[in-house]
Amino acid sequence: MILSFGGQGGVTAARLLSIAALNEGKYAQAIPQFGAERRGALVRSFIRISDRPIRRHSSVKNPEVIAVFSEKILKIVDVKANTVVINSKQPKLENGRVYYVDASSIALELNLISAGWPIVNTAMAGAMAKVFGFSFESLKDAIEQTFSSKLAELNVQAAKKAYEEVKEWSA
Amino acid sequence: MILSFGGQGGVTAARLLSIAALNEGKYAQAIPQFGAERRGALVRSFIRISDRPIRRHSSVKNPEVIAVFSEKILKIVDVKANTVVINSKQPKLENGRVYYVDASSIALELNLISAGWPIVNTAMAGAMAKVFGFSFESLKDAIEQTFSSKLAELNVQAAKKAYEEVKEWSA
Amino acid sequence: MECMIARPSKGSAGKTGLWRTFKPIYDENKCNNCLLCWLYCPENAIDVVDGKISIDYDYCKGCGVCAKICAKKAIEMVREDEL
Amino acid sequence: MECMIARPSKGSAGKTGLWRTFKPIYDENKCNNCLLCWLYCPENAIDVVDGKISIDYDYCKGCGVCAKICAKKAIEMVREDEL
Amino acid sequence: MKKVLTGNYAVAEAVKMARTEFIAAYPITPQTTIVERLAEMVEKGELNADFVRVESEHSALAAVYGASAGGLRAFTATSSHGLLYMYEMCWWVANSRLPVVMALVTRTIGPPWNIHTDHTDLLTLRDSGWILAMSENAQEAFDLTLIGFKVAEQIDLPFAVGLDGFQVSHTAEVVDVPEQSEVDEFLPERRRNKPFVIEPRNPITVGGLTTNECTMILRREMNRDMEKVGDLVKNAGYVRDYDLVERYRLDDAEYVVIMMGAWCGDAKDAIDVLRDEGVQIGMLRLRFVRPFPAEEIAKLDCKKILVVERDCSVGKGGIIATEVKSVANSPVQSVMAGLGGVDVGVDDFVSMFRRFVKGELGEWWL
Amino acid sequence: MKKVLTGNYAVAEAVKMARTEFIAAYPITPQTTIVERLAEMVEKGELNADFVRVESEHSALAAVYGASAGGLRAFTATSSHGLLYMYEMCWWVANSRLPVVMALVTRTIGPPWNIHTDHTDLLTLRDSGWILAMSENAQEAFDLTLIGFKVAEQIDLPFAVGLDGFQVSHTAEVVDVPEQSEVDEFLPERRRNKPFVIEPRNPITVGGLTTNECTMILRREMNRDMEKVGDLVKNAGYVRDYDLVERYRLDDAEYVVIMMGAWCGDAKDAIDVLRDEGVQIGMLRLRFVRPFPAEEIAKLDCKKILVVERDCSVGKGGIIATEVKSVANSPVQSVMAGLGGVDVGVDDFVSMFRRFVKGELGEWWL
Amino acid sequence: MVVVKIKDLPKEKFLLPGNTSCQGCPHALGLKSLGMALGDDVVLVVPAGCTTIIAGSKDKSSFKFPCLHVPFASAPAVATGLGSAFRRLGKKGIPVVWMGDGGSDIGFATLSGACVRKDDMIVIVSDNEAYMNTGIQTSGTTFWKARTTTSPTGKREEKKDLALIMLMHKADYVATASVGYLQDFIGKLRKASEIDGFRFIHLHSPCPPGWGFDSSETVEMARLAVKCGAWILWEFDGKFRISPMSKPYADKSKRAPLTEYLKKQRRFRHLSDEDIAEIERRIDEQWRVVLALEDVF
Amino acid sequence: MVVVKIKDLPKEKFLLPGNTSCQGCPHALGLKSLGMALGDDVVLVVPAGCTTIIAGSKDKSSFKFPCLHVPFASAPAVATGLGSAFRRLGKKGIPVVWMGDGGSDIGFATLSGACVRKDDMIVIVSDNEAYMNTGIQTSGTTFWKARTTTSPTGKREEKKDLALIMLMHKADYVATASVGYLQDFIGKLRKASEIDGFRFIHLHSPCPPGWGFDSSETVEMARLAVKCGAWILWEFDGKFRISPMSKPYADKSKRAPLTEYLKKQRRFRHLSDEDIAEIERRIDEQWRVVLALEDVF
Ligand SMILES: Cc1ncc(C[n+]2csc(CCOP(=O)(O)OP(=O)(O)O)c2C)c(N)n1
Ligand SMILES: Cc1ncc(C[n+]2csc(CCOP(=O)(O)OP(=O)(O)O)c2C)c(N)n1
Ligand code: SF4
Ligand code: SF4
Ligand code: SF4
Ligand code: SF4
Ligand code: SF4
Ligand code: SF4
Ligand SMILES: [Mg+2]
Ligand SMILES: [Mg+2]
Repeated sequence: MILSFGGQGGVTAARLLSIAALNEGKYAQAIPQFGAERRGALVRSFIRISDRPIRRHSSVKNPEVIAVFSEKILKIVDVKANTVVINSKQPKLENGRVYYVDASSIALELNLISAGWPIVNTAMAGAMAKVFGFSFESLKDAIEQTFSSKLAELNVQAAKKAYEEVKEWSA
Repeated sequence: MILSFGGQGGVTAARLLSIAALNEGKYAQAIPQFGAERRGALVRSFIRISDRPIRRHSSVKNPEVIAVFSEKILKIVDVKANTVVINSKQPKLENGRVYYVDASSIALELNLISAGWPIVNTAMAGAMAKVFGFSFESLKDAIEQTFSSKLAELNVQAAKKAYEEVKEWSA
Repeated sequence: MECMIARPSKGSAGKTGLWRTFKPIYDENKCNNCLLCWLYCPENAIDVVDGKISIDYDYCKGCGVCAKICAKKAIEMVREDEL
Repeated sequence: MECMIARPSKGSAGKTGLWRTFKPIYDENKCNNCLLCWLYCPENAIDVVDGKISIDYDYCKGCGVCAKICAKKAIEMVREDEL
Repeated sequence: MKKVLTGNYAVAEAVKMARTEFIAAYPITPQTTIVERLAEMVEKGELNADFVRVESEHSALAAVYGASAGGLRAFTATSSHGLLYMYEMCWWVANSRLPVVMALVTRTIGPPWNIHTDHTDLLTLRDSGWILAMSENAQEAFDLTLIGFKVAEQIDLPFAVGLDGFQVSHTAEVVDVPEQSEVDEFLPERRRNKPFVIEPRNPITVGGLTTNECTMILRREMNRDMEKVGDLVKNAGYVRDYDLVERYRLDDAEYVVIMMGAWCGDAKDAIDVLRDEGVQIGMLRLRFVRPFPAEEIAKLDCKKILVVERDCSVGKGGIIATEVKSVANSPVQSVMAGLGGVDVGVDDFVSMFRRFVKGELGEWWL
Repeated sequence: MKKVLTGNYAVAEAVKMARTEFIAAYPITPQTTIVERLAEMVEKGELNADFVRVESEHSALAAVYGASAGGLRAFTATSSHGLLYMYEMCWWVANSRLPVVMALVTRTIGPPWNIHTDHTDLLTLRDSGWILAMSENAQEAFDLTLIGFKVAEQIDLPFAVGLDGFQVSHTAEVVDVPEQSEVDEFLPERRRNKPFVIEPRNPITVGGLTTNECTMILRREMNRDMEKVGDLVKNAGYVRDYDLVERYRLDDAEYVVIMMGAWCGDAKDAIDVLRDEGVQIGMLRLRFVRPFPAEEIAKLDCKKILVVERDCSVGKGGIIATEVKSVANSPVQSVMAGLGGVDVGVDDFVSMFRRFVKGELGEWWL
Repeated sequence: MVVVKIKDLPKEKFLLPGNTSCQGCPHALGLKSLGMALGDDVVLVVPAGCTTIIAGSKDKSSFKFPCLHVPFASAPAVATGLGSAFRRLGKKGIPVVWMGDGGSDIGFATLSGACVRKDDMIVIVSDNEAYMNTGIQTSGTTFWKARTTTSPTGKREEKKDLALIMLMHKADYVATASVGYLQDFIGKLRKASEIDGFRFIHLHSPCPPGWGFDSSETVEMARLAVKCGAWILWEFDGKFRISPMSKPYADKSKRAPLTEYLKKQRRFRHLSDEDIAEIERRIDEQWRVVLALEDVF
Repeated sequence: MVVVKIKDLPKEKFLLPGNTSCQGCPHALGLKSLGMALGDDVVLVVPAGCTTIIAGSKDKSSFKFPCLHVPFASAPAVATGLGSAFRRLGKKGIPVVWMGDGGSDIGFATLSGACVRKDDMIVIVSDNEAYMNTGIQTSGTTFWKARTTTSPTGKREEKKDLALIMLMHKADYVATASVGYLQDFIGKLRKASEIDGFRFIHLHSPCPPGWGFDSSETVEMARLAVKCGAWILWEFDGKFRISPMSKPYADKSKRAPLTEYLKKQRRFRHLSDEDIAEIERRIDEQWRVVLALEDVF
């Protein structure tokens, strides 16, 4: 599950990871939150990954991995899962495994900004791909399929950076 | 069955006779030709009269009585029934029983004209009421229910005249 | 499907000449061949034959438009049953 | 039927203050009480209290309209995470 | 008092006697004379109602929806393409639980253009939450319109009164019309406050987004309430008793015919003919399609059932037959007949029923 | 080639690969992304078609009707209220026997406004003469769109491809997309001359008044032709084989579940769970509602059948259950679930099926 | 302005005699003119209305053009699709929507949509000022105070001015016409056919049974409407112009007496003198507007 | 013209904070102004659109007026019914239809019908120049050349001029307004509420996500549209007048540069210089027409 604010690109991240999963020879599903999105409101997106074709289409109830695109989300959602990947310099979070990466800074550095928001989706996708054990190439290809060539390059950089920088947190 | 040209008032005649039948303590149905009428085109209207409530709603297939509102109709329709009532001075028609009345002249005399056509419906209704064995009062009441008071009077006169003048034809 | 498809036919409503109460009678002598009656006959029941008009009584409904429009009074409406 | 009927409630979308990236900070001293910010706040999140304005941060979405419209620059937008 | 009225005029008369307050309708053959008659009544002051000459059926039912939401007793009428054009509004009204009454003069859906009766149009409403009645004659069209207002307002579901185009709508028949005082007693002035009233200074919002569960609960409630309609009709307290079905010579019937609408009269005459020949045949006439009289059908204990209907669900067959089969405990045969207004009279029924009894009847009667 | 596509994008891709010539559609959630994607394809020159930004769904299907009558391969897409708004045109197109294809992204009918899936909208077409398919996932949405054009043009009936709103329409999944050359071979360029083409200087008039008998014959022909659709689907010659139904672990099944749409995947997972427990349960999935796979259902020889459906005919109950009961030779239980988009997942199905087997299941699952 | 001479008009008939139109039917006049003007380039799209009936029945069509019957509200959208087919398949022809004023009520969104898109078609609203086919009910264009079966004491709202509304839609061509002046109408049709895009003609069509006058007077009634100034003929083809047949009546003193027009019609028989004065006032106002528009567009 | 002073405006809120509107939402500005102008006389009728979402969900309404949600194409007709109920039951209140430009596409026949009948209501079309709720698709009022998801290379048709079209419908009151000038809008609402019959306001509503500009610039964008002359504020209450806020821009030299307005919006980023010149030409033409209409009406 990806938790993001509208405008941060959670849905796109889920799609990128599904394509990456396909590139890894797996089956995948990317499920956006069903309903009307508003810029700024909390959005949940889901990814299912499996070695076999995925048949079910119901919502994901107990996600194994939760990606948190903004620390502010922790104020409104009680995040609990096997694994959490968070956009943070220093996650303040009690959970089994926690991976973190400063996706906002990566995005800002590369000037990936829209309406004041750093667009952290590709950076976070990079971090998640790493956590999922995907090769970076799989994700890179997904980004290149999805974005126009100019944008793709920047986003590949962001993903790459996050892929490399993401770390497990140990308090 | 009433055969008339659109504008001659066949449908109204059928309704008048149904009300008259009700006044006679009978049950009745007046069925207009189902479909689009055009002024000038041939129109078929039906009346069913019975001592018991009438249940059926299908079209009338073998009418016992046919009323012919204009002699010109004989050119296009092959009129055959137990009894025929025709608007004519001198009917040229082979049939079992034929009654005739000069309804056009009655209407013209009373100035019952619309768009060049003599409106023969009440006169013909008068003739038919007589043939059906209705009292004139039953028909008079029906006319008075149906038309505004001014028109009613003229139409009662027309009906009355026809009621009195209708005769069986013997060639 | 065929029964939902119709093709051009005169008299789709039958011989509409039977609808007439009045009949237009044409007087060639009064006519100046202006063709207004031809242009304005709603039924398209007037033909132009050698510059003269000709009424198709099979279909003419007797509306009287032609008689009204004729400045030359070359068409007269006469009651059918008086013919 | 009841569940198809809604009644007036602040925060029908929750505490929309959380949507903010930038926060409007009001400087009473610069303000001339023109109330334009109050009139133009799309969220209706500005109240007038004793002629002064007061921003309801529970709901202010940080759109920045108030800051833009204030001729006195009495409202400044500041990044939330820099607060 | 006995009057000679067409089915359409009978409906208009009933709408007037119900002291309907709001009417919006759009002309379409063969419904038009209802609207014309009502317009005349309103303009002559015989009926104190607002009559709106809308520009389409969608707007007709939208206006009626607004009026009903605002608390008025409201009516519309249509046919065929008109119904299809207001179809979205039909669902909206039902799901809003507003007690609107509509006369539906049945007519075939085109192309080809065809103004004659057939019941497919009425049946497009069968899922939507409308109570669906189908009258056999002008008398029933009158009675069911009045009962419609009563029941709709009791249970908060809209009510459609079907009547066969031309065969009932335009056929003048003898109708027994009650006194206004009787109607007033049966149908008191409507000052609704349920399920809701939209009015100034009462700040409720109706129909907006909700949870998925809420939607589902609402549908379940509609379905549950629909099941109560049978009893409401039975106990309506109208001058004549009514029921979801009519039983004709059914007591000892080995063969049961299920039908609805105007041609049932012809079929009854045909049943009399067969009875005279010693065939134990009878009819269960559906006066309502919704709620579906499942119990009455399940109770039938006979050799076989014949469903004769004026509709076809393309790719499945007779619509009523499908529903009857889903609940009947006797074998069911389906016949589609009279589509597009094809005339089916007493003689047809006599031979149809004979063949049915002999087991020689096909699925299409043409 | 395998791609990750949402159901909606899969449909758009299929429409493109079918070399569709005319598209008119109106936005409505959750169908909108189909239209957007097609607009993009046309403007980018990936698809050589006319794309018309109509002002309503009624006009969308009207324009598609005109284009198809003029001889073009034409497509539209809609959902819920959009479908209801074009409802009149739906009947018109079917009765005109034009091979139009439409994607129907299922969505609940309001009020309350609700954008989530439920199959009531699709089922409003079940009488009208449309071939009605319902896909389980993006792959089927893709495949059935292509098969739709083929079959529709063979039999001259319009074809609607259903896909569950959001669950299929917006879920990105792996879809195996054939080569354009394969599609071209499967679906040759359409230059129709049947049932008719409207073109200048060919003075035919179509759809006008006829006899009642003509109307009835046309309906009978539609019904007859609809019965041929099963074979056409089976023999379509598409890269994958298709059938009106899917049989899942059915061979030895004592308990059979009948369902359609996206949630069948969850239900299959649940069936696997029960199978592991030793329960002999399987699924007959309806891939088509029209024609109704009556034979396949009649052939089921099992202890009991469970119909789980996302719809309700108010006053009658489950729509599919009614139809199944009308043809089944085993006892049928009906459950209405997931209306208004209420989520029903594997766990729900596991417990639902267990209760069904034990005979402890009610009619509503909520 | 295209000048049309009677003698030059083609003799081929596209509306065939012996159809179901009533005696003196204005639609029939319009349809025959359409054939004379555009001949077999025409593909008719006909929504429900009297013309549905006039078109024929069973296997017999009254038209020598192709004709597609369509649902009441759908005609311009259907024409959009047809036009696309003709263009893509390289067939020369014009989709011509022939609809009644009723069709322009229920189908006004459709009409407006096609116009805003500038879709390729000619739309003719043959305006007999009521729903005639269903038996004379009030429409948006029914004349103020006219009696119909749904307005038995006279309509209370003003006649909807379709042509000016379409002008404000920025249609590529807009004109008013009258069955009283068929040469003018034919000329406008020909002009319209030379322009690309969305073309609209509002045709005034007095209907004998619907308005209550003798079938012989259709043309006269149509002309009276123009002569008394109640119906103004104009044309916009990039430039707005009052048509020659109407031009004289800009001068009020040249107009025929209004009562002559009104009193001949049963639907107006109940009008009071004040009603007539009010109608006159409105006609004057309409002239003021139309004359001013000549300067604006 | 009713003059509205900020200080005199009521403090009661009819649009409640914490609703689902996006940051900088123009509908939100319009709706709060509606509350200030007419308060609890308002009964809202809302067809599908962004406002459906803004209105709230479950048991929570964002409005302090009553609000009835209705199908997309139906709103004015529903208001007709409601108005009848208020009148018959003696309840003081005004049915106010609040709809998007999309609602005026699909519902144009409904709108036109209610107007022609002069039914008692105020209709406000809050025009953000696209179908926003479904994700920015082209509508009839989308600006020429603007990019939307269904016109990814820019719309090819001209913006539909709703207000002038309603003027030609002879509505009882017609005005244009803008969320950039709320006092003007509030004044127009109050004026409209004093007139009987059918009243129509076309409100210009720049939408940050839909047009692609920062949420802080909604008001500025709306004002720029007026200042560059692309949106003209006017009012017809029996007499046609250009509103004071627009008056100066009749003089072209006083107008803000058009590029300032266009270049700030993502939907226009692809415009060529010729495109901009063409837009300017059209704006000049529109001014010519509107100024001329001031003399006509
Ligand atoms: C959706 C729908 N509603 C109503 C009708 C019924 N109807 C058929 S023709 C007609 C009136 C036509 O009036 P108009 O367009 O003015 O044409 P006219 O008959 O006057 O030539 C109506 C209401 C219909 N066919 N479809
Ligand atoms: C009959 C029908 N078609 C389509 C829709 C889907 N729909 C809902 S809102 C909307 C667009 C609304 O656009 P607009 O009216 O401009 O309002 P906005 O969202 O821009 O405020 C559409 C197409 C619907 N609800 N009903
Ligand atoms: S209108 Fe008269 S003068 Fe002219 S051609 Fe006809 S008959 Fe001759
Ligand atoms: S009377 Fe009428 S139909 Fe006959 S020729 Fe003259 S104009 Fe034509
Ligand atoms: S930032 Fe926006 S929401 Fe917040 S107070 Fe200012 S105008 Fe209102
Ligand atoms: S706009 Fe600025 S000056 Fe005016 S009240 Fe607001 S903060 Fe004060
Ligand atoms: S009613 Fe009028 S318009 Fe219709 S066919 Fe008859 S004359 Fe023509
Ligand atoms: S999309 Fe635009 S109009 Fe819609 S809620 Fe957001 S800001 Fe408001
Ligand atoms: Mg008309
Ligand atoms: Mg909009």
